[in-house]
Amino acid sequence: MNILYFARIREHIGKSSEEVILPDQVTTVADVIEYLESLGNNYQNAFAEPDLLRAAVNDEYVPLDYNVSNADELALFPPMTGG
Amino acid sequence: MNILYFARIREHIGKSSEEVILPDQVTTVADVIEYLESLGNNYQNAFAEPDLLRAAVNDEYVPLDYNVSNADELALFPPMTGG
Amino acid sequence: MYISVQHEDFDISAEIDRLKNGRIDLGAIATFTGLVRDIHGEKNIKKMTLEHFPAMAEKELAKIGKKANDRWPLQGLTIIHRFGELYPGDQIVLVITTSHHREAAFNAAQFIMDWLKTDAPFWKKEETEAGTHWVDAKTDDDKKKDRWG
Amino acid sequence: MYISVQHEDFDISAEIDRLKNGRIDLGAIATFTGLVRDIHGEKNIKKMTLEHFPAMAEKELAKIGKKANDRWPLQGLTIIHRFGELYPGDQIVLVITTSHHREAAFNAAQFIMDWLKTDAPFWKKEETEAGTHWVDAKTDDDKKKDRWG
Repeated sequence: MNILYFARIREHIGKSSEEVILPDQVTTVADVIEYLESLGNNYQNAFAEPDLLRAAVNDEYVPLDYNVSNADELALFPPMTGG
Repeated sequence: MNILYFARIREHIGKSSEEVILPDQVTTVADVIEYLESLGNNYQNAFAEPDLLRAAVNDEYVPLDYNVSNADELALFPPMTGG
Repeated sequence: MYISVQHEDFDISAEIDRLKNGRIDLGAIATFTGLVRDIHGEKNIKKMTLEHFPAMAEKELAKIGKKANDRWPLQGLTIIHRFGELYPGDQIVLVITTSHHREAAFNAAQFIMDWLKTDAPFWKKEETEAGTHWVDAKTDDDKKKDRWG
Repeated sequence: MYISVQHEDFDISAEIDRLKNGRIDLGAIATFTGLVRDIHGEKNIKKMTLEHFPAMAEKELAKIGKKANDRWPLQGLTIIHRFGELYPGDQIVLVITTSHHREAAFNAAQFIMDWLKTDAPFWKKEETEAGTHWVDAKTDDDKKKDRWG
């Protein structure tokens, strides 16, 4: 799965995108986040505040319980501050 | 008293201003209008719809029961359509 | 507060620049422009003539601006109202408000427009193929003004 | 509907002209411009960097524009959002709405701004004397959006 990171989350993780092979038990965005947290402190810091986490799958905003597969592109970012 | 007319009222009366000597019994704007109506049909037509009549004395909007004297400048006009 | 009653057209960017005057502490700028439309009801407008009360017009615009200024935390405002002969597509009126807060800027601009409709001493006359007529004041406009309390 | 996500600055009069496109049937034009302020809280802003999600940004602005268009009788609308490094006094965002009715133009512009604050995929980072920090989303902005139902 291709994953994009933006803003504070990108900075914590230290990259703006990466390719990740999802383990079989991962079915939702929340599962992906939990899996990423197992990869290191930088991910744990990035996702430390679940309230400040937003996601998009294939360029559409989705809730964290949205189902994903390796074929999807996931984006993770904090609440937007546009306008 | 100097009286100014605007818009539809100016057109009915046929002039944009005139000097009028008020009779003694005239004390309010409404009295002035009543007096003017005695001067001819053009005035009666101008003031035929009291709901569509507004006044200013010395460049301030006033209600029709406002007191006036010969020293004041009165303006009479229909409801505004600015903006 | 910049108030102008003029026949000349105005340029919105130039008026915003005048209001900003190089300041960098402005967060939000709202503008409203009223234009002469080519059709009113079902009649084609050929010309719109705006008559005004010269001695009162700028003063009344300033009063309306002051009311808005007293009510919202504005950093500046502009009201320009044209008079004379205008044609479809022409600009009639411009309101610009600026504030730290977008809501204040929006509300103040809308408030000023609502007041201009009923309290600015201007009268619109339309020329159509069927002749000329004075535009009637809308009771709806009184209601819009009155909602501000 | 004209949507643009760009680094370049914009000129409000030129954007209004683009939207008008010579039409003479427009009655009311509302605009809103958001600017970088020199102070946020008590800190002096030296620079504001706007990060964005390129693949989604224009699409999300268009969705917000469509929501406004579905809700009010608009004759046209423009949304321009800048990204990249900006400085105090710089323009960030422009919304233009046009309608026969001033209320529709005002409400649609305000609605679009409220939605942009929470749904446009942009993130603001401020650089002050004390260092750089990401601007926090305001829960207040969610409420402003939610009031539109």
